Amino acid sequence: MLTDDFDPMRGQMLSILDQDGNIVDESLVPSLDDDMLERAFRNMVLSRVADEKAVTLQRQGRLGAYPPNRGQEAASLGPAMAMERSDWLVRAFRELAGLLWKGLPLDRYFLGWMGNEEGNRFGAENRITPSSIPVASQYAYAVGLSYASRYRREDAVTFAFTGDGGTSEGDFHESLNAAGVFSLPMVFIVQNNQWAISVPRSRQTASATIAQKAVAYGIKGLQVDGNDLLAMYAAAKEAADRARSGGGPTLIEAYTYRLGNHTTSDDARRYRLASESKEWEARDPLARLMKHLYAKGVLDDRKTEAIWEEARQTTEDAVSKAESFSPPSVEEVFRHTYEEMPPLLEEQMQHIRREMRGGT
Amino acid sequence: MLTDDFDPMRGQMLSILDQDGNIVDESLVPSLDDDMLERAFRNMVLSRVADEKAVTLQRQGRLGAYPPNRGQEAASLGPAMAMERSDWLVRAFRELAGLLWKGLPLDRYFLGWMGNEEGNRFGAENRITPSSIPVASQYAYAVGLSYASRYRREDAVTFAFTGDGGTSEGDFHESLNAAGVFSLPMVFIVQNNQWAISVPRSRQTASATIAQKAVAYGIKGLQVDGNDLLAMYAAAKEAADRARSGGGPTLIEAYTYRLGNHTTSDDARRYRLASESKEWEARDPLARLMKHLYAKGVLDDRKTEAIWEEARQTTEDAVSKAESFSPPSVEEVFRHTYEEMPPLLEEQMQHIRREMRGGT
Amino acid sequence: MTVMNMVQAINSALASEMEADDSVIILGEDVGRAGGVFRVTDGLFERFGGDRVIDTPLAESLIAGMATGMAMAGLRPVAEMQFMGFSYLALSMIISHTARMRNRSRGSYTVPMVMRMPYGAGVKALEHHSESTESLYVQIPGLKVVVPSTPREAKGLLISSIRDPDPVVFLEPTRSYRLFKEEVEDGSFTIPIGESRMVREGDDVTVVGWGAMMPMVQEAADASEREGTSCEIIDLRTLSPMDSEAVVRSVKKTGRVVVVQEAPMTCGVAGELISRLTSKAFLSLEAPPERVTAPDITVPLPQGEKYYYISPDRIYNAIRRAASF
Amino acid sequence: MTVMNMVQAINSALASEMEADDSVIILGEDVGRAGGVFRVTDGLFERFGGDRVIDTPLAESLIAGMATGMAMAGLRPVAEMQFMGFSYLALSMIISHTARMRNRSRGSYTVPMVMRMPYGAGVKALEHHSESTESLYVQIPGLKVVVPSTPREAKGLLISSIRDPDPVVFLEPTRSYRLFKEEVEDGSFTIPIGESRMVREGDDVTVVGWGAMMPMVQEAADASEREGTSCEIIDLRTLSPMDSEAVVRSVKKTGRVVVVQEAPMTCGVAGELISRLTSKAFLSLEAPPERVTAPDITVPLPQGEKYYYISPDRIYNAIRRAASF
Ligand SMILES: Cc1ncc(C[n+]2csc(CCOP(=O)(O)OP(=O)(O)O)c2C)c(N)n1
Ligand SMILES: Cc1ncc(C[n+]2csc(CCOP(=O)(O)OP(=O)(O)O)c2C)c(N)n1
Ligand SMILES: [Mg+2]
Ligand SMILES: [Mg+2]
Repeated sequence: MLTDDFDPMRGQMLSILDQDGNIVDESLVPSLDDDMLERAFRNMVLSRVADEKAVTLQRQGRLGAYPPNRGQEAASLGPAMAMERSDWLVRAFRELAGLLWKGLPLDRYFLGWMGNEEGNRFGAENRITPSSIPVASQYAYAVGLSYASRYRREDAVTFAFTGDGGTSEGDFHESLNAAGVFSLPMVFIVQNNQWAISVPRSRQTASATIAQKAVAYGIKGLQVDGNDLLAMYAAAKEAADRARSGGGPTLIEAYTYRLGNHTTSDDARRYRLASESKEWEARDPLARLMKHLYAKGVLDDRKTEAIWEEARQTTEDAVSKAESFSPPSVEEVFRHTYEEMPPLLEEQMQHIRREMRGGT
Repeated sequence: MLTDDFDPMRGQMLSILDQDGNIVDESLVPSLDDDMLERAFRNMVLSRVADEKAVTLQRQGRLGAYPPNRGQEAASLGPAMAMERSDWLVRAFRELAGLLWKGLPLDRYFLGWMGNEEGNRFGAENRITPSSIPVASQYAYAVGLSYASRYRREDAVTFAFTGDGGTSEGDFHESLNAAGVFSLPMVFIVQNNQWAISVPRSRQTASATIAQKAVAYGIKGLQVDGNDLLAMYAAAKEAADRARSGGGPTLIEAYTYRLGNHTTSDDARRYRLASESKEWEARDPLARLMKHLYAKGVLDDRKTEAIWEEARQTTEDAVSKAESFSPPSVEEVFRHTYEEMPPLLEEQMQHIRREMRGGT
Repeated sequence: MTVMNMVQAINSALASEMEADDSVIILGEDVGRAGGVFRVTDGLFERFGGDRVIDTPLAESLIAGMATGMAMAGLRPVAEMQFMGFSYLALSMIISHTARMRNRSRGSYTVPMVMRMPYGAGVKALEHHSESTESLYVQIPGLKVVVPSTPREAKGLLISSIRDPDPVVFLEPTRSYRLFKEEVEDGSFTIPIGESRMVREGDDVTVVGWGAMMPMVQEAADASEREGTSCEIIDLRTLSPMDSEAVVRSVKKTGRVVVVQEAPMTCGVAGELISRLTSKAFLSLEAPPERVTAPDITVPLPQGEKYYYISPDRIYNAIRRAASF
Repeated sequence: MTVMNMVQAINSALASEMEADDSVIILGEDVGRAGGVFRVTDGLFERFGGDRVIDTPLAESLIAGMATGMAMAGLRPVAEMQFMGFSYLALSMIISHTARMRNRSRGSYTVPMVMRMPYGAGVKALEHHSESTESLYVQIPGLKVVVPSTPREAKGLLISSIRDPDPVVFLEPTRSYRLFKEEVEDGSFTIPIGESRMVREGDDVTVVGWGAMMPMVQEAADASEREGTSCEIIDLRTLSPMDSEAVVRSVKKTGRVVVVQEAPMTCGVAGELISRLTSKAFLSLEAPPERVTAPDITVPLPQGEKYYYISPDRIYNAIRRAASF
């Protein structure tokens, strides 16, 4: 078991592809066929392109404050590739690559960040929850989703994401602890991107790794090179298999890096060294997978170029679709507060409608 | 270091006195002179007598719902004996023996449980905080007290108590984590009395021990026989010394048992086996210390009888004193909401005063 | 029909809904083997098993969040907060997710859960065990807040709450748990959420209350009637969505109103109701609306509670003030 | 005097209090090296060091609790919640301990702390970044709640809050952070807590607001004056303890009142104020008090915000309704 072979308390981290895309240890390579690997690459490229597009749109005033994903694509994609259709993907707000794999329509993604609740309407059928802004709070409802799926004997695993900063919140603790007690089929993925806005990982917690926090909950924990798609997939797959067979939850620390700013409102140069970001650029998960796939003969220049081109096209289409969505009407803004609108709300809606029409 | 020699993750627990009061390992015995040991015994007896008195008073309707301490005396007393005057003792609600040692006037203790806020007025000068009912919440202000004392270069250690149930709360986590990050001079004592009302320790968390939760915070952790005064003292002393010399916080799990009901409103027979409680009766910390002190020649029958008699007298005096306290006046009930009473509150107070006098 | 107290009535509502629908599931602290600290869930663990009557770890935010997730997945969880004073730990979860999930996802996810909790003072309890901070919940869009005042009301309203498609905070007045018994239907029945209850019609003064205040309101009204003041009594019953329309109708008739609220005055439900009345029945008001509330202080420990807790006398005085203005 | 925006004024208040009193200490998320997400604490880390300008782990309950403990030990912590929408995580700590410690210990412990937070909508922000749930705090006995409406007000009120012997929740209208500048005294000065500010005297209608509503209130009042309705404008400034007396005095003069609140209607501060007015100025009221509030819905994401957020037009309409009743 990977969780036995790599002990976070002894400083061990699972890594399969090195920085140059070479395999570190053949015995660890998960069985993913070339087609699957190519699809993974396509997905990463699309995520990268769409993410950069969102940043551009924000600068143009066509999209609101936005948290870039650049550099963290493998950390969410690996787990998503280990998921079944009926599995739950519980988002924080930096899992674009994984979301696309799980079936999130890209136009809805843009729409959400453009400030329209319609962006979240896709969720239920794909078993993807809306992005959760209050850090780590989503872990608590993830526990409930997982409990429900086991209660219904659905054989579904719940994958829940948060960041390194999220591990300091009470909800992180209460949720992992409860998942341990109920031995739920869950995989908790912490994208440790080394920063929570301006606070470095070392000031977030004094524990040497985040993976070792599993000890506090009597569950399995594993630190994984989060920029290594194969490692992230392998770790998540093992955890999911264990969960499915009744072995309880796993905490996976994806050791990665946020290459961009915290959000488009942030300027990371205020608090971190350029040299650090530069070092991490060299560990880019996308470039790494690409090198691996070149070496494997899955990719070549022509194919790669086509993939990028396709991603750009898909992105442009999604943006157009999102922008063609009308802003919500006053009815839309009011009617989803309850299934049935209470009289007072109806009255308030009519009042605002009248006032907006210039009446009193 | 005890925290190196006894690793909770290997199931090791610090124990110095066995069930019969014999010393398990001479090298571990802390240096406490006979006088100190006798005072410790006196304190335990007083705590036991006063605690039983409180239960009786509750039955007679002279005191409100009350959480008995029986069986847990050593778990709070040992740490209190390791404290300096300027150290902070942050209570939960089951630390009577430790509180008495730290200087809490027994009549104020009764007064508090009799439903009068005056019971807490003693606090500040003894550096004892009021009892804290919202489980584990006191850990958060304990962090602040400790930060303040270090900021003021006071060389004070903050000792903070909670129960096994308390370890599931978010506040437990956030506080230990922050204490680790700031490397604060703190000793966190969890009285693991095996039950949180009706929920057994095994359903509270899946971790094998509570002490091992220290791993999540990068701090020291130690499981201690909580019914062994010497072990509790030794563990707390080492932790306090470490804290004072800048070595950061320690989590001590006091492995003990609540021999009584959760509170006087509870009936523990509804959820736990009589045989379990019986087993633990045999591990009573008071009897154990007594046996040890008999063997050491510190105690004999005459002395012991006198100590019990003195405790009964002290308790009766404290109860009389508490009962002679007048219930609060309307002014007392209102005036401590703010330093200065706002006009509306003044008005509300006058209104109630008038209404209570039969006016309108 | 069986004669029951409120604890039994709530237990009976839970049992009958669990019997009828296996998506109904209970979770909370000590709700299982112990049957709840007030015995509200007594016997349900034995009857429905530990998977459906779940003793959780001691963590309120988790309980609320877990129930939210269960509900998003289609179950109908009934979560218990052991006391209202500890529900504040769950408030962020409730505000941020429970109440908003429907709107956030434009109806893609819904949260048909109930969060039950004992609330209120007047029982000489420990600190934090006497809270009546209902307005914290009433002000949150997306939540419903229900408060029963009698055993029968409790059963009918709880069944409606469990079946409601939206999250309901169900406040159980601790003081009324065993105060009196009444006949309650044995099977399943519902009392609609959002409708107040006309307890008694009258002409001179409208008196509005809810929960544990109702017996005192009645006592005060009786005393007033003996002196010739006819009271119309309304049990608000649902605090959100609030049936202010019924109160407006009544006040248009009587012209005078007393609103009785156990909680401290500021930003409470009584003030909200009075503000609505003032706007909608302005010309009918013949006297300033009276608020009978606790003062704006923390609930005192038992020895000082009498300076805080509402009494029938204080209600009676307010009725007199309103009637004689 | 220096011309400053509100962010600069708050920064200047913090700096001058920290300079004067080494018990003043700042803690929160990203308040240190980054200088706060709105740059409110810019430069303070460099000037006063990391032990006094503390970047905490990401944990709101801890921040509130830690500040509470510091204050109990005699410091004067100024804690920051990064956004009001995340302060709910700290609410239990604030209600259970911060606000109650003084009364619980009969004055043996006090909690002279400030909890600052940006609040309010109208800036097209992400979900949870536009909250105005001040009434959650206003209803808690033992807390004070202060909302500045201009840079100078912000500095004077914040200095008073830091020196106050009781815990103060200091709400900073995000929308006003950089909206306009004004002259602010360079040194230390205080503006008393608990007193409203008469912005402009007038005869026909009293218009009450606070925080980010004030510029809109003024715009609406200007428009009304042009049509001959004279407005008396009051900036409430402290929401708790609320200076309702000043509003009562004004309404006794004008007979008409409009209360403007950014928050949703139910159980808000506006309703509380109107309820107090109705009781204390009943016979002076010549028109139903008008509440201009957001509807009882969750703040919409930016594309729908216009159906939620107050506009000068809506205030103007309410003034007209009041004046012409
Ligand atoms: C409860 C809460 N507090 C504060 C914030 C403001 N905030 C947004 S993201 C963030 C940092 C999160 O760090 P991390 O969990 O490491 O995730 P990352 O942004 O690095 O992906 C903070 C403080 C928030 N969203 N929620
Ligand atoms: C936040 C909170 N939730 C619930 C309660 C009700 N309650 C009081 S004590 C208790 C169990 C505490 O267990 P533990 O921490 O093990 O302490 P013990 O009572 O065993 O000393 C509970 C659930 C509370 N006081 N606070
Ligand atoms: Mg991070
Ligand atoms: Mg316990």
